[in-house]
Amino acid sequence: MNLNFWLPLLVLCSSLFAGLIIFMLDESRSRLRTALNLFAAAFKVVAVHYMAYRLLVHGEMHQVGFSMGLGFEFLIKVDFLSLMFLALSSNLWLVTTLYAVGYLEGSPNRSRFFGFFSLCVTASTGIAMAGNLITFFIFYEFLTLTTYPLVVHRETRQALEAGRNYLWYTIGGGSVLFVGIVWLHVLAGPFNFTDTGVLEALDPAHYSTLVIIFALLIAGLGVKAALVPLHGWLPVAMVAPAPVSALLHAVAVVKAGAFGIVRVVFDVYDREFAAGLGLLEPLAIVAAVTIIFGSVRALMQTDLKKRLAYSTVSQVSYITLGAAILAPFSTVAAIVHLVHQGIMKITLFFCAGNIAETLGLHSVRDMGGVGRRMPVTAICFTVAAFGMIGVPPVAGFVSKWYLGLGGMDAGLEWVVGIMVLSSMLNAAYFLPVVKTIWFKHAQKKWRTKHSGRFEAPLTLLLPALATASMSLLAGLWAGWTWSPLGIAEQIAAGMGALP
Amino acid sequence: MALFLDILVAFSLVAIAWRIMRAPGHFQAVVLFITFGLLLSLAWARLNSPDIALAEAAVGAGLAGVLLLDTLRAVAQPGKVKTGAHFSWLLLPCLLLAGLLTLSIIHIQPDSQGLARAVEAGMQTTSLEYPVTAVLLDFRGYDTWLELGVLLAAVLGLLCVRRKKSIRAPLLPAPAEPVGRWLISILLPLILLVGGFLLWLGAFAPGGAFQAGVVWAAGGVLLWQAGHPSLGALPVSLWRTGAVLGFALFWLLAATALIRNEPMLTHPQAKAWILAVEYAAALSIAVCLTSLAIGGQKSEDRNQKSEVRDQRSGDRCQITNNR
Amino acid sequence: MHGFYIYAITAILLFCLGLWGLAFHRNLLRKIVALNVMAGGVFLFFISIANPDQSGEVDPVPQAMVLTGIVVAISLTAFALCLARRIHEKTGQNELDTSCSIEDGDG
Amino acid sequence: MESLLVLVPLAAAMGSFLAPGRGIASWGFLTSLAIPALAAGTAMDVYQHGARRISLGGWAEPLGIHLHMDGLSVIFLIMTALVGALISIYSAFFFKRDTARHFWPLWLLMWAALNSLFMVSDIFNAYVVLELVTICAAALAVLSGKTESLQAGLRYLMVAMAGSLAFLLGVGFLYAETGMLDMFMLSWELQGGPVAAAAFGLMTTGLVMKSALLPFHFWLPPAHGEAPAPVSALLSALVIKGSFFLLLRLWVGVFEPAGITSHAAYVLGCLGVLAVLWGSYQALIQPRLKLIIAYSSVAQVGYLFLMFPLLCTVPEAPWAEKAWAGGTYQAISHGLAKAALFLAAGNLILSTGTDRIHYMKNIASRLPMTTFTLGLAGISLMGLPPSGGFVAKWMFMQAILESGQWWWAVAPVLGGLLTAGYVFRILGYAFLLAEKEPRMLPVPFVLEKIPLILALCSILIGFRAEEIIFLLQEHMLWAIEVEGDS
Repeated sequence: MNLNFWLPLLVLCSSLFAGLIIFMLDESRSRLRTALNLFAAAFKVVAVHYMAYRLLVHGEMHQVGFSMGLGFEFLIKVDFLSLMFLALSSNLWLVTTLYAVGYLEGSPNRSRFFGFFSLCVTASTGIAMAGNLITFFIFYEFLTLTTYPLVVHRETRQALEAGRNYLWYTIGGGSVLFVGIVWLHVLAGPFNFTDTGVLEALDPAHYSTLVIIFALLIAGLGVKAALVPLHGWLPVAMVAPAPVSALLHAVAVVKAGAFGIVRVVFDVYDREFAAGLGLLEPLAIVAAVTIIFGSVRALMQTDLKKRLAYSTVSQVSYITLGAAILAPFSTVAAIVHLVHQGIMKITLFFCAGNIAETLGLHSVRDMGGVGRRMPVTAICFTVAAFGMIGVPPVAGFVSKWYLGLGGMDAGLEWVVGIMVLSSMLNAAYFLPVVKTIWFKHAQKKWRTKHSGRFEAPLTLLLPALATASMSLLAGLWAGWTWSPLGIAEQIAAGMGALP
Repeated sequence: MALFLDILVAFSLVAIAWRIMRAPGHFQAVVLFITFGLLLSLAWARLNSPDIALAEAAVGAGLAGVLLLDTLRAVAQPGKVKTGAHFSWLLLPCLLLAGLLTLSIIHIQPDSQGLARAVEAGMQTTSLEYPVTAVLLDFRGYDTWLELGVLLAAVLGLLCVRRKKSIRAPLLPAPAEPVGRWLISILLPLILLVGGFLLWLGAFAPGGAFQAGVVWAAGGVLLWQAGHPSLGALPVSLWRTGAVLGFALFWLLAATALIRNEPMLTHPQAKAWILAVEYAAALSIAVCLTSLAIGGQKSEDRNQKSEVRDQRSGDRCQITNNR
Repeated sequence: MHGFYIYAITAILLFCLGLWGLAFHRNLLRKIVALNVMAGGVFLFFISIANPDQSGEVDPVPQAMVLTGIVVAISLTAFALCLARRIHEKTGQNELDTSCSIEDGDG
Repeated sequence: MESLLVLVPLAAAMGSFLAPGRGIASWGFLTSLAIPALAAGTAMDVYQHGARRISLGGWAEPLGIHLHMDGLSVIFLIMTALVGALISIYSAFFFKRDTARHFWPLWLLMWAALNSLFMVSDIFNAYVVLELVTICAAALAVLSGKTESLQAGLRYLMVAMAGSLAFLLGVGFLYAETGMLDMFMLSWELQGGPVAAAAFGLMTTGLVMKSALLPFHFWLPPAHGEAPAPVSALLSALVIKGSFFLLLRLWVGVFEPAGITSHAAYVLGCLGVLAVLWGSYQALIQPRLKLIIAYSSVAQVGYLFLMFPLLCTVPEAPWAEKAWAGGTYQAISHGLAKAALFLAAGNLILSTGTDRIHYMKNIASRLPMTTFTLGLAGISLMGLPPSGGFVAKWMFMQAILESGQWWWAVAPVLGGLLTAGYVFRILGYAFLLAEKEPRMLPVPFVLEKIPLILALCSILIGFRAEEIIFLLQEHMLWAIEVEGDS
């Protein structure tokens, strides 16, 4: 058995088959479903880590592919960048599944929910491992389709409205992306992702076309990455259940868009070539605008989940910004923030979901006294919020630090200004929440549903705790070789960005 | 003189066609159409195509006329004649089209021999002596086979619309005057004879399965019009077999070739084979055309009750089993 | 020689008149008659090319095709007339109801 | 082998006509078992040995009629076999006995005619076969006996008859010009010129009428929308493809070598784009599921016509392969997906008694399998990956951009968006909670699974394009030497 061939397939199929089997399960068999789900998720984590071990330590290349004729090739290939995203999505899938099991207990249509949930993870796994743009696009659209039933899961008019909104944005973006990808293939022929880009060899007469194609690609990916002005679907989609929001924001949808931008800039165009075409600066500006805009809008929200949503708009654009600055440190920042943003944001959503589920609180103003009633949740929330603001030693600090360094390196001082401004805004909308939670008293009686030994069901509590500690550890042990930062540095070095 | 005659026929054809389109009354239009059919067969006689002239006279003028008149009687709306025409301006584009097509007709070189040479060469091999019949039954037998299929499909469609199991013609009451019966007793044997003669003729001269079938079908229609009980007494299975016989023999011809590992429809050039197929085809054509002519009737016998039931259930196709 | 052009052009005129009649009439019976006039035109065209110089020699292939065509035409005509009658029985009309919104029926 | 593709359904048609007893559906079952095997055998044969012809009756060109099998015909044959067999099984459980008696002979006759049409080589034979398909299709369309369906059926019949007559007149013109009827011979013989152009115009118009391209699309939605579900599926998935196939054959095989296609190709392309936009827009505003699906057929047929400007304007175009692949994939995946959609709609009607989408609330929980089918087939229609529709769209888009005729890109891009609009309009209702629980009957097992299988097929063909593309590449039209074969 050739593991280099089978391992990526196993990683992909673990969640795919889990999803398909779950669809066929009867609604009432919740134990079996949970067991299956957790088993698949755990299996995936193990497989991904084993694959990471083989790749990082032994340098084995994992690759599966078949040609469909006429330059249409399906290719799954694991490189360092894939590995980052894979590790993120597999780990977070495990915790989110656990969380969702607790969150949705007793609600209807769970087979459907978990089925699509697994498919959704399959899609993001596929995005991570895609070896060329075609494969990437296949999984990218697959992701769109599998998240729709999750967004409309509650089956209310509002949810359907959000679902429709989501679809128009993403399918529209998908079409633009599609045109861009096909056009690129017409110009350059079939190609795979490589660390050095593939387009430099083209006839310079095509360069102006390449600029247009770049715009199309970024516009298509920017919808999912919620770049302003394409972010409109994200806050609306907050009607979905909390685990879905967590998934959307941290692992799957938004991250897929950002990951795609990173892929396009690094592995298709190559940063230096793109800079030569004058493409990076506009991208950086769009990202910067998004960062500030998202933060300002977050400041104006009173609903906690909405505030988190706008915060995502802002935070994900750090990745884009990092990719758009031609400096080694910002490259590292872009890659490492893929992971850091994921674990911090998912913690925040877990906590928000916990509070909403246990105490029925949604608005920021009502959160007084939560710290005393639910101390663990509140601590997790605080850690993640500090991370978002960029307080050391939480993970978020590392990303921001590198981003700022990169800006300085590239001679773009305004980037540092943006960092500072954004951090201040982050503080302005996160600190009041933290303050309310810890230092205000409850204003009205809580509608508690839960009465157990702990402040909330363990299935809701443990995931939050796990991700919060991850974000802390990722910051504390940033210097370790196999920490997210360490791997990001290796990737950057592989691209020739770092010595 | 010949040219003059041609021009006269051509002009009358166009004039009648124009009148058919413009006639205010439907009956008038149908009668004009029958005239049109007769004139067309005249044109074909002029063009040395007696087979076609015969067929057109029998079908285009005869059978189609009967069908149209019959339908007209059934759908007549007493007291109101509504022409209900619209889009008269479309005449202009249609004439434009005619002009364009005429322009290209000018460019046709009328000395092309078509496939006449190839047919002549083929006549050496085939066992039939008359070229048209040879083309129909041998060289292009596949077309004729599928044409029988079209005929069968039309009958099937008719049954489907009428929701009948078979054509059990609603027998009209016998004509009051004895003249009708007398006519039948004279005409019917004659019709049978003429049809048989045409069929026999087809092997070496103008005539053949189709013409014979049409003549027999005319006999069938006559029987029905006269209210003769014989058609109603025909067993359903016999009727079905008759309708499908020609088609089935062709199938057999095609299939046996496969057994001999030859291309479909290849057959030993024995006259008996071909004649058997031709006679069966004539019978099937007669049965199918008779069915088409009389099967469109609204059922008035005991089938009607079942038809009503069929309609009610037919509106929603439902499942009978596997619940 | 001239006979060929006379009949071929006549055939075209019949075809186009029939086409016009098909669009022009609302009455189903008249539409079906128009279709038959069209068919007559087409068949006339075939026969005129079978016999371009009106000598004795006739190409048998177009003749055979026309015979086949006549059977096909009468089959379709009979079926169409049957449908028209059925529609008349159901609606009392001899026209296709264009205003009848296809949206109303269920199923 | 290929002769059996015609002989078997014809035998079954006669059998079901002569013995319309209780076991009438077994004729259909037997045929559905035999035909896919035969089609696969023929496909293997062509795949290994290249295109081939057989002379019916042993009469060689130019006198006899031939059956011609190449990559294109084999692909359509397989599609017909697959879709036809699955719909047959569905129908066996769907129709009551007194309807089945009328359904089976007509459908089996039509199946034989379709198979024959996909192997056609003689233009007059093509006319006869087309008429056989037409009359069977019209008769099947009125199977329910409702007034609307009768009217729709008659309208279809008349349009199709007019189209056939135009086609037949075109045959006459070709015969007058060349004295040939065999397409294979014509492709060598035919030169340009006014007569050929007249034939070209007449035949194209006639076939376009039958394929329901935009200005002639008016007959399609009522005819397909009012027929019983399996019949709608057959009409939409297979019957339109028949005349389209013939059109493609004639254009690429006969008229393109004669050099008279280039301007008309742009016209057909424009009509195709308009059909995509108009059909999709109409589908967006229809209140009934079956009408949505029927208008979607109008739109999807439009995509097929993009093949013509891509294939028939520049001789030996380097992007021709991709246009071929795009068009064929579109035809196949549309056939599969549309059949799945109509059958799923039929299940909905069985269950709820209506197909008005306002009454379709909450079917996602009540009929999850049917909803899933609608979704899967919708994905293929939208051209989203991974599906056959996606491969089609991809190939089309590549051919479009490579050819520099970028304006055609409107159709796949905008059309895809509009398709997403109506597909998710259906699914949106499916997910909506009903105020009061609607009364729903359970749908039998087989009826629920068949559309699902069809929808899955339309997705799965997206994963394996190589063989199909190989069939098209290596054995494109007329890719055999002249030989006195048989």
